[in-house]
Amino acid sequence: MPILSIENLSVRTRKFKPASLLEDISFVLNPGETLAVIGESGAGKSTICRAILGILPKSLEIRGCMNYNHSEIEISIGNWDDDRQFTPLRGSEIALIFQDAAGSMNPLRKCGNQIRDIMKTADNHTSITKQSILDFLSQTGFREPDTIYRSYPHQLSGGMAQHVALALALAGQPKILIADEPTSSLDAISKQKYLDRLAIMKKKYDLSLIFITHNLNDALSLSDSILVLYRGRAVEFRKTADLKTSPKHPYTGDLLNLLRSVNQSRMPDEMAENFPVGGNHDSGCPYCQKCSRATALCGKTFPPKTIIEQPYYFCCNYPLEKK
Amino acid sequence: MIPFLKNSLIRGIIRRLLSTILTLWVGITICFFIIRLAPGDPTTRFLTPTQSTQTRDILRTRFGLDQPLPNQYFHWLARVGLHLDFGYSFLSGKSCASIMTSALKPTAFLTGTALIIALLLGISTGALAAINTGRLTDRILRSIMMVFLSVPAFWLGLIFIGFFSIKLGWLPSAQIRSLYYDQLSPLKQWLDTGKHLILPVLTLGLPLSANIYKYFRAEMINTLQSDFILAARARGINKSRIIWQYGLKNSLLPVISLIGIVIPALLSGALIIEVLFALPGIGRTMVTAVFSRDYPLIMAGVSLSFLVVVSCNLLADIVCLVIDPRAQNNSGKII
Amino acid sequence: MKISANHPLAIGCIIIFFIALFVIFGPLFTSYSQHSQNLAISLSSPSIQHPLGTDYYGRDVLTRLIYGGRISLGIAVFSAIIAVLIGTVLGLFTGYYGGFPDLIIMRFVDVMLAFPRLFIVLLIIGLGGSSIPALIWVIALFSWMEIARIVRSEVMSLKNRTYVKSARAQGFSVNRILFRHILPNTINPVIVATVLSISTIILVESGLSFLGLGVQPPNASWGSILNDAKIDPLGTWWLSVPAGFLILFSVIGFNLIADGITEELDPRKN
Amino acid sequence: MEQKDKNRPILSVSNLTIDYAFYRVGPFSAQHHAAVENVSFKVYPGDCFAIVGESGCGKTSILNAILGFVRPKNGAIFYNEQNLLTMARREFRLYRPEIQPVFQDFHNALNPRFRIIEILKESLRICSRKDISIEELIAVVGLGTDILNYFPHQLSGGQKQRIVIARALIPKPQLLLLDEPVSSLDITVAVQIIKLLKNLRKKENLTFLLVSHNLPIIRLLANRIAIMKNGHIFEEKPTEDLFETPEHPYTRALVNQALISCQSYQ
Repeated sequence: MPILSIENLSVRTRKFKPASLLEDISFVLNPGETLAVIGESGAGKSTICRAILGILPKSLEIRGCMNYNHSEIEISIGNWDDDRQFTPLRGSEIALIFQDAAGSMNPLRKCGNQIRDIMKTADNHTSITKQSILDFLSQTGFREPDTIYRSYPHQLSGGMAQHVALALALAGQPKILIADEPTSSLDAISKQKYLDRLAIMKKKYDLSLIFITHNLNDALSLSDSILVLYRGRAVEFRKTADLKTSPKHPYTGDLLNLLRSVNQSRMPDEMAENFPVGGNHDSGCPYCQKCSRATALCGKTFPPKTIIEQPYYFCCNYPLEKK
Repeated sequence: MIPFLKNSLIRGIIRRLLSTILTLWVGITICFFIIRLAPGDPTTRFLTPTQSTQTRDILRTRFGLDQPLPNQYFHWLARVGLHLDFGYSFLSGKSCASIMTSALKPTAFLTGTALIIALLLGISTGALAAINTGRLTDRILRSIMMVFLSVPAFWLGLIFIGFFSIKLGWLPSAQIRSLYYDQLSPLKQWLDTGKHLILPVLTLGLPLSANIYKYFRAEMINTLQSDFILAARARGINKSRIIWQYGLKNSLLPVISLIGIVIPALLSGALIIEVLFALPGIGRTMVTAVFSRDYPLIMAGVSLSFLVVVSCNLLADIVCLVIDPRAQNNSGKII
Repeated sequence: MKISANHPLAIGCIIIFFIALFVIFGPLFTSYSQHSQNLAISLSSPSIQHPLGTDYYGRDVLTRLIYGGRISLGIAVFSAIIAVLIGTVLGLFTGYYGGFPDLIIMRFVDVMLAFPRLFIVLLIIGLGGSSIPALIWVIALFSWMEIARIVRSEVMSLKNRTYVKSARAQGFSVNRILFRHILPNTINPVIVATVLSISTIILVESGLSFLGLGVQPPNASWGSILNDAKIDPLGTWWLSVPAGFLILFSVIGFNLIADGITEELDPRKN
Repeated sequence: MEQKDKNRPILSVSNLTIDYAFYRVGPFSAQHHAAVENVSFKVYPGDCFAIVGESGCGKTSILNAILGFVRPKNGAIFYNEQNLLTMARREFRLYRPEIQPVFQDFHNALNPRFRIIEILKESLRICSRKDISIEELIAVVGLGTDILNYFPHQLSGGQKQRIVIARALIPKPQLLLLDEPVSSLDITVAVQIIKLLKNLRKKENLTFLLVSHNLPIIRLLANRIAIMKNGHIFEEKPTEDLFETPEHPYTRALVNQALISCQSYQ
């Protein structure tokens, strides 16, 4: 029984140029597992995590179903405009880590107080002592909880800010953690530290993780299942092990090939290079201009889901065969 | 370096203090030369056309106007700088300092109350509009405030006088106190002054509140759209806490520096209001002094108002420096 | 981007359009000269001959409003243009070159901003004598600072843009970089600031004239017409109300235009 | 100048120290912050020399110093054995066309008010290049003529970066300074640009000085790599040596990171 499932999620802009940010996204998250969402910048990764918590701007039109299914609580959301439905979820059931960690904290409030704000909300406004916050900080792996408690967000280095953001997310004791590109602004060493800490916390607090990234390497090494996005479309949703060995969508295949070449330090093979200029690719498969297998059909309509094994699927008319 | 200078807060304050003194000196110097280089002669007022140039020369010597301009400047600067002595008014012969002190009280009352009212009104309406962006409340407030923002203060005052003083006779239209002020009990004296100040304060405060409204609304919308508010929502912090503790508090900080900025506008406004309502404040004293070319009095008034503006700016800066944790220690990450 | 969808801009333009029509073509519809006095009909209330009554000297108020409007708006527009020119040039060069000159000029801007504007303009005009060119220049000389600041900060961010750096690396001349690559990209905030300064200058000028220090008789401006209404504002409503509304609406008009342009340029909108 | 002696460095930076002063209120209260300290390296003709380090380590400051945008506090930058720092402004201008930059920030690299054709035409005119047409130029970077009438904001990131490269080629440079040329691009596009750069280097006989934080991708292009941290360069080696025998602990960590990600996939 999945803890979270999203069905046919679409996000469109209402006013001005009506455009589609996300189109028909479905995936499930099993308890205790890690789901990686990968895609280029602008593929709609951040939109997904904001949609799950219902914090997208009101000017967007959101359609689809979401089911949150924890042992005691069961929430299904059909009407995304209703803020009240999301209130019980935020922070205490599902927590979100933003890409810009320092920017996601109140610049005028000490980190300790910000943690208190969240603990209070989660614990129904009981008073929280300083000691309990310090304890919590040392439990989440900080060696100097007191310094963290006293400092303002701008006083933290980039890596430390990410760790504090993680602590803020954990403060509500959520069941699901969504991490939106938490490592993209970190250098190699701090990134490794962060990922290690994330893994420890996941185990310690028994979390289910949605890990958003543009780095296929990270996605492959961390996750149990992967959702591949391309320009607002879910092109493939697979178990990580299956995706590694037999990608179905040409985009996934191309990504894996590129990764293999780069890792082996050799130039990748030629790719199709049809550079689209402007234009609206709302109807067809968004990858058709770069795809070596595309035909006229791909440009007209987006291919239907081909289900491999519930709930995993891919969307392509001419899928890659297993090697 | 001297140890206490290492504290970035104290260093910041000292730096601002020095630059404020510099600003003050440059500003007053500019005023001095503008006033003295303007055509016209203050002695003309004391002479009838029949009196000889000799009398004029005597007067000029007495006022110190026969000296070369740089000498006059340094003389004036030394006297003001060392003894805070602004000299004596040409016209009344009283000390400029005492004239200014008595004129300061009505002006301070007027501008202070107007500023407080403008801040209360501006911030509350601004916050209300920002929370309800795009809704009916926002649109109504926007139209009202657009009128307040654009209305010439003196015309608003004229209409107020016409309506509340002349037509309805509810409120006095001129002066700061009634003729029988001295016979009143202390409490009644306060009430009397208050009654006299209602119209001037409203006339000055309403247009100003529109400025503050406009600024605060934009500031708060900006804050409410920033990432940390979104993150706070995602973390489940409830809506009222987000609006008050996160949104309002974070938008209030820039308002402090705004206060420093609106002071010049407030003084300019007070000038017209004082003339219109015949309040014996600095503005009206200045207008009379300008008409009679009373140089020492003009300089005293200009210096005083400039001092007020500059020190308000300084104060606002320091308050920001003390309150805003980001203002200090910008480069040093502690962890 | 549809202009018609932007209400503030549309309403503002309509208001200014009608005021401009009134001021420019008004004289075609009145048969009086703005200066011709007739003491016999001093302060007469509106009638068919004088649609908006007469002032103390029996001059036709409507005619004086038309000619006064030309002066009020003329002063505002010319002052604003001069102020924008000064501010843009100073902001452009200080922003681009930076360093010590920039420091000095920006400190000077701080000093100028600390002057209560009406105070200091009144001082100079009061001592130096009032004429329309003097008003234009003095007001302009105390109005350029905001624009200089805006332009400077724009230029400072633009000069670090990659395209300016690339242009420098390819050996483009400083003039070409400044006037072809930087200036056109600062134009949006400058336009907004210009329109806003027109509206504030209208208020400054009318305030001065109201005090009797601005436009001098026999010329009129909207502010000096209001000065005549001081004694009995509601009793002689034909003196106070139309002139006040004309000032109010022209300021509202320009403010709305500025708001509208800002909204139109808001990156969040697109 | 046209001599291409393989043993004579085209660019030689020695003991470069760059130090930024922040002026707050007056000239008395400057705060200093050293971005680059005592950095030396040599780039030989035909090389692709890469400086790798995390953001804020001072690598971009070196490029800015070479381009004359920042005045270093100390040190010398020799271009073809001429010291760029001591020469007169007029003389420096003669060298400008020979060193061209390509920046990371392609969103702002093209003036938003001009069409692509106008941007390229202007550069062609200023650099007085008459021997090449715009069509030929954009063909070099693998674009079609249909792109010329668009404004920069209508193009994708990869297309913009190609236009930027085309523009950098206009003054016939000897040395191309590449500041994170692909790190804001998605990997599929990034690899295409790397490919383009590699081909260009051969075809146009260019020398590259490259700056980046992404070791795996840089490996595809660079033949020498210098590792930089906190303003210092502490290891400089041919690419393959660096991957085989990293010496400094920081280098080892960086290389391990790259290798770990390899293993996770294989």
